[in-house]
Amino acid sequence: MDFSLSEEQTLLRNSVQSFLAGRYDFDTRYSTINSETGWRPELWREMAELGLLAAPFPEALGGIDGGPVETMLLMEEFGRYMVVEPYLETVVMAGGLLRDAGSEAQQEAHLPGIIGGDSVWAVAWAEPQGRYNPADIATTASASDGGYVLGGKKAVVEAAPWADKLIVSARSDGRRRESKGVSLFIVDKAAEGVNCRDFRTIDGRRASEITLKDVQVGPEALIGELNAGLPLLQRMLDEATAAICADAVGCMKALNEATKEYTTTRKQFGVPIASFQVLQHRMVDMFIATEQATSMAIKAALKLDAEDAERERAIAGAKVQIGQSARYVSQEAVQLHGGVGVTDELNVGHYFKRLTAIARRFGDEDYHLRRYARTG
Amino acid sequence: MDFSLSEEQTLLRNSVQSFLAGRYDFDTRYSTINSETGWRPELWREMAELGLLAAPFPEALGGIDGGPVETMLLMEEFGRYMVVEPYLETVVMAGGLLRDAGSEAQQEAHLPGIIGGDSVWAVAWAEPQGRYNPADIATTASASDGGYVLGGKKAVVEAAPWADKLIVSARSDGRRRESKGVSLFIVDKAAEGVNCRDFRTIDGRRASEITLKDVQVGPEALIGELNAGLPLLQRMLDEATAAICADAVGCMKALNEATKEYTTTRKQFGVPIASFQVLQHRMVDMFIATEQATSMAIKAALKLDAEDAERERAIAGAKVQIGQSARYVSQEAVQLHGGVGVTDELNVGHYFKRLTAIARRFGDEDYHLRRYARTG
Amino acid sequence: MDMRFSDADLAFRDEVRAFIADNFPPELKDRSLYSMTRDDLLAWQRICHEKKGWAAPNWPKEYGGTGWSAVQKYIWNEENARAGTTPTNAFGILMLGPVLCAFGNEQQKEYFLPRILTGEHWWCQGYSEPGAGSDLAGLKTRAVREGDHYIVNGHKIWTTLAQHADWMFCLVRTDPEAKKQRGISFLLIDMTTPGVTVRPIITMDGAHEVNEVFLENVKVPVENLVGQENDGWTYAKFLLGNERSGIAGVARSREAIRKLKLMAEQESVDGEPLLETPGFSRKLAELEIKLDALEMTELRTLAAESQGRGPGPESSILKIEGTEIQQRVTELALEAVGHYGLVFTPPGPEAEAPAIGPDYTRGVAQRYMNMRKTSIYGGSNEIQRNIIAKMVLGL
Amino acid sequence: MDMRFSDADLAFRDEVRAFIADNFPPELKDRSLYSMTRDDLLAWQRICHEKKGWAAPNWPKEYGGTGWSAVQKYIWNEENARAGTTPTNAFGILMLGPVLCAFGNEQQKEYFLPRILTGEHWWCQGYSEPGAGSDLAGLKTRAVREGDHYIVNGHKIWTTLAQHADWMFCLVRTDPEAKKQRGISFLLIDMTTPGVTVRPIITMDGAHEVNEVFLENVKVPVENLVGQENDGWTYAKFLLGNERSGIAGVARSREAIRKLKLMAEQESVDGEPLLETPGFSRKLAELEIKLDALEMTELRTLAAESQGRGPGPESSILKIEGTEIQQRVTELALEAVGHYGLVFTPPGPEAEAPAIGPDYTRGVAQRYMNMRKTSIYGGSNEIQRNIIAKMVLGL
Repeated sequence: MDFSLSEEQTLLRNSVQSFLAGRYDFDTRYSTINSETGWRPELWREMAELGLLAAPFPEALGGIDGGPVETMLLMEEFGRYMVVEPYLETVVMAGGLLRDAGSEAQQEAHLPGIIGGDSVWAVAWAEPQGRYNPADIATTASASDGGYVLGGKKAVVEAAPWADKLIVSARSDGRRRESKGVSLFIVDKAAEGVNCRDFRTIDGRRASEITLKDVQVGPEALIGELNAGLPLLQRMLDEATAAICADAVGCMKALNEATKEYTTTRKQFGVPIASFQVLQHRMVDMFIATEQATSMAIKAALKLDAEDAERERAIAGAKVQIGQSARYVSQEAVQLHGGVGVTDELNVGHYFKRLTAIARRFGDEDYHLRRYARTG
Repeated sequence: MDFSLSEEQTLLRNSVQSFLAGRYDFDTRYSTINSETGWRPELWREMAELGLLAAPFPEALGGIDGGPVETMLLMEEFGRYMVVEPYLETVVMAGGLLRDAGSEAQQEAHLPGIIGGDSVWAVAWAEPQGRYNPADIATTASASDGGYVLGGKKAVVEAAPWADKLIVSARSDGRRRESKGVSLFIVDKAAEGVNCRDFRTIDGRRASEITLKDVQVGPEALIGELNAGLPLLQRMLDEATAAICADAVGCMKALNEATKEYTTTRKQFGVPIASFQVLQHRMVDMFIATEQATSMAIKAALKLDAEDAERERAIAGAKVQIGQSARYVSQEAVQLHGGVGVTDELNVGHYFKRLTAIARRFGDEDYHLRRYARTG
Repeated sequence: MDMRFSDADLAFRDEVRAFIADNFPPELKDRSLYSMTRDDLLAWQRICHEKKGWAAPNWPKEYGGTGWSAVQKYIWNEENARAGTTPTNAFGILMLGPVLCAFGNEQQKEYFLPRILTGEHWWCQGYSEPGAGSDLAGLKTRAVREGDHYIVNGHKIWTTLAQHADWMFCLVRTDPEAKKQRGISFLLIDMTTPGVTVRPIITMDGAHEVNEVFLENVKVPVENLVGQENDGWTYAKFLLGNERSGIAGVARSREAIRKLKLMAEQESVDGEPLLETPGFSRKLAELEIKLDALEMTELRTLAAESQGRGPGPESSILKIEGTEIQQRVTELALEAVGHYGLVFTPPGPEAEAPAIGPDYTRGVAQRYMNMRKTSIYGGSNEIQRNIIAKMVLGL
Repeated sequence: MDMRFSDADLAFRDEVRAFIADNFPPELKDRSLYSMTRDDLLAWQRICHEKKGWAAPNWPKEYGGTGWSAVQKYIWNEENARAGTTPTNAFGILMLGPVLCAFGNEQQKEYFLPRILTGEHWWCQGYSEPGAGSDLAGLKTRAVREGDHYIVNGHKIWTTLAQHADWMFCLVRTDPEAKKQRGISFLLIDMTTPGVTVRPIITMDGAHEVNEVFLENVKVPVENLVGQENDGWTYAKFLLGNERSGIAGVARSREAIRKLKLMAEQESVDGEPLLETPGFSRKLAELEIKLDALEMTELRTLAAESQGRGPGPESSILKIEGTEIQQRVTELALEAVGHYGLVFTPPGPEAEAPAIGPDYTRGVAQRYMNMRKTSIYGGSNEIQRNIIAKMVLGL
């Protein structure tokens, strides 16, 4: 039993820390998220050069052989700086699917682009009627011309406005919400019939509502076996969930530091407000909530390779804990900051929004509570 | 709109207050609940003489024409002093059923005994398998000899050890949990086949597990119509619920006073512990919880005569609020008292137990939350 | 004890309800305050004023108010909330008006009160300062008497809708030597006076609702002093008392819950309406019970007030519970809309485009963010707890 | 990063598990501590001592302890909790033993340590006083040196199981002039000394678990002073540090939840097992997740400790969260048993009679009451928050 980092992991963390410290101050981020594009492609390329986009891939595929712990380390730092670039979508989600289930041909065709920072991906798994259930899919895939034709609607596809490639889940067989019959396809965003309505998300990122109308893909677009995509999707969503749990931990730690800094500086009634015992105890509860979230985020990462039920339970438990901690810490941080806490001019409100977004990505508290109870 | 008391109501409250102030100090109560019998029949007789046992009955039946507000006033004071005598069971529950649904003959036969303090009643409505659902009845009543034969098991019948009469709910028709087919019977506790196992309750009172084996009752034992007892029972349980809500309010107010008294007297680190802001805010939250409980207890009393759905919703909402407030106030009062709060030698622990008991009588939070949601 | 309204009050309620139904412009219903123009915001007040003389529910009749009883004011608020009308302009009508009625001189009353009623003057409130949040008495804005004028220098913050304002009522320090709460005066400042600068503060929901107001050598005629110099704290406290009434917002929360239920009926979880899932329905029931309790507590306060016992510091309960409920409703709405809670709709042209998800998802995330302010403003909920601890519990 | 135990630790776990299975007397399983006799309470310790030399998991080997690593101690605690064995006698083994090992003189070690191991001596703790709850340093019990003795006068309270005790380790004030935490000494008092009186305190669950101890001109030989006169505070802090480890009680809570689930499977709500009702299963899941998080936090602390970083003030988290979970389990159990939560089973003969309701309902209400103490003792949870605020957050 050992929760310390290896030398390589420490190096990785240090390098991403110093990378972000120099490039991701509040003002730079602020102007980025308010710009036309909303992200920094040039920074993405620098991240590729630094090897960050290669982290979770085996050396044989051009990666650096990192695992869930490496992803956790990176995501925590991304959380701390509220990085908007699509690491989660491109590297963890799409990259993870290709790594785990892609054919050799698919890996050869696509991983170099991801690792090299040349290609941005987004995963279109959710649908308007389906809430958080990845099996609740109305998008269809029918065999056609040796390939498939896709049709349907995908909801809130994060990072899609920046992407050139999509992975789309569709029902090739079975009824809505049935486990079998889900398949995953690689779709060129520029393909005919792909229609995106782009919008901003509350945490300063971009997403799209995507309509697919008679989108033709070739047989090489299918990831894994036909009709057997749901377990792949679920496994990948769990990995993504573990990753944003670490992201949330980074946000919460930063918020706690900001709150301490503010309350020890800000004076009212002639003394720093941190001297009020009520605020002290509330900051202690914020600290405890963050520690418990940290524990569960670590557990989630370390259980990603366990068998299905154990993995699901660890992920569900972590997401519930992170949801509760994020809610408490973000609301209290704003409250303890008072008026300035609700402005757009201070990082506190931005962390608040980021944590609010994370709390509902890949399923909210209720969704994961039910999942946890089911595996109990 | 007016929440002030009438002159008569004020008089009633004053009289019960001075009655209890002189007779119900902590030590007297303590030795009573630890005595063999566990209550004070002589005090009961004094309560009768004072007219308290006549409160909720019409003048025509020998009462003083009080309504839910009078019951609320009395119960709040009983709560404040943690009165163990069976006012709720005898007067509110059994008396209320006889008043609302008893035949003239039943009223003439039994109400004078109740009002005069000569007869103590208990209502056996709950069953081991039925939890809080009064329709979940396995006890049976079959026609026999012009009357009925009862058989079954009744759970935690409060005040039964002190009672000479019981009102028993039984299924005369229909399936378990069906609304129709429940009937109510007056049963002499001394009747053959009635077997009581007596025990103490956590709040210093007494109750019995009652087994009924071939208990024969006459036709005059039936209250109301055959098979139509459930609405009567439910209405009565709502009235009883409103009454213990007021009881709980009395307990909470007393606990808040005790906590204030203790924290302003007790010194630590050289100052009264009430000067610590954390404890102040927690006492404020105890105060708010008590005020909200008070509001809902009043609403419950005032809605008892509304039509069924409105009444049920008000009662269910009140019971949920009282349950939450009682839990918070009782736990915090003990915590703020520290070690002495958990001893049997101080009233705080006794209020804690009383509130704990009230929180689950006539249905706990979950039961009433479901009921509230159903009527929404 | 009786929780029903009197027949006269019920008749009044019917009159109010009918008046609203007949006169409130439907296109203004439930519009977000900060996406409305100044004229939009004033439209309903003007209709009330012109048709009924009902613009100022809390002013005495002699000054053009309604002279309503506490119960009538309550009913008015309830019915407006239920119907989703534009809220009464708080600063002119609810706050300054009563102060002028009580403490203003004749010229001030004559000049300002009618202009508040017609909406000719839009008022904003210059209380908070960057250095003094809940500690209002620590304010630093200085007013120095020079002849017929005060010269005002200072910096106000959180000034709601100051971008629309013609006038600002303002707390300034006139005696820097006096102890904290003494030496403060209550000044009326024309926003067009040279030296007054308004800077928008954008809040995290993207709204321009509050501002900073910089005052640089602003010349304010002495006749714009309300009451006595250095006695401003008295008027400020009087005003804060008024601000707190109605803060429970019971009817608005009730209405918000009704809409929340409509949303939750349309959202589904694995084919079952969200509204009927045990987790959500439980949270909803808990919230409604909290609101039921608050409503009864407010009615008890109101009944006491009707009998001449003014709303005491217990009204801090209404602030605390009321704002917690308002926040909770928006939080459950955010939960209800699922993925679409991530959609950010900035104010401006995009706000008019079709919603990204179902119509009811529009602006849900923004409302959640916006409501965070409620436990901070008007005396933070921490300050309210301090008040109860001291004034009610005597700790 | 790796949350798995090493192979050696896993082998140790198997050994412990087998030893417990083979040797723990089944009739003592899960018995309530305060319905057990002194011999019952010591039985398991004696078995461990005689068969394995495992009576003192936290003593160095040279004094008859096990010399186990932090992970081994953790495993030992876990396995015992899982099996429901009688908890280790806290006062002799866990508290005093390490103090004597570290600060006692040779005679004290030689005389007392073996008698603690065999259970010949039962120890109790004389720390708390009526005037000083969480403010331990305010203690008033006086010890005045007269020749070869101290004469001790004072009043101790909350003395757990003093009714069984042969000896008490006790904090006394030896220098009344010194500042609070100086001038305190650590004395060992024979409970049979004239002037020692034990008065039971009955707690609200009806149990006789704690006592008051009155000390009236008690003559204590100077050789019963531990360490240096006036340095007792050092030893007391050392001891409190030991007391806190293991306070998370994860394995015991896990076991309690397992039993709670069995109850909730048997209880039914309108025909459905309570365990499967959405309300209850939700609360249970929330509790289990809280426990999962605490377990991980404890493992992180443990891993840090194994690498030589001692458990810092962060261990206050374990106290706070651990006790809240322990309390919550008993609260849910009380909810689970429905009406039978009203049954009070006083200690004594009645406790041996058949349960009033189903067997699993026995004592459920008492456990709920009894657990209230956990957030009060061992430094109240408020004090723990103060510690974190000061020592960890630096506020």
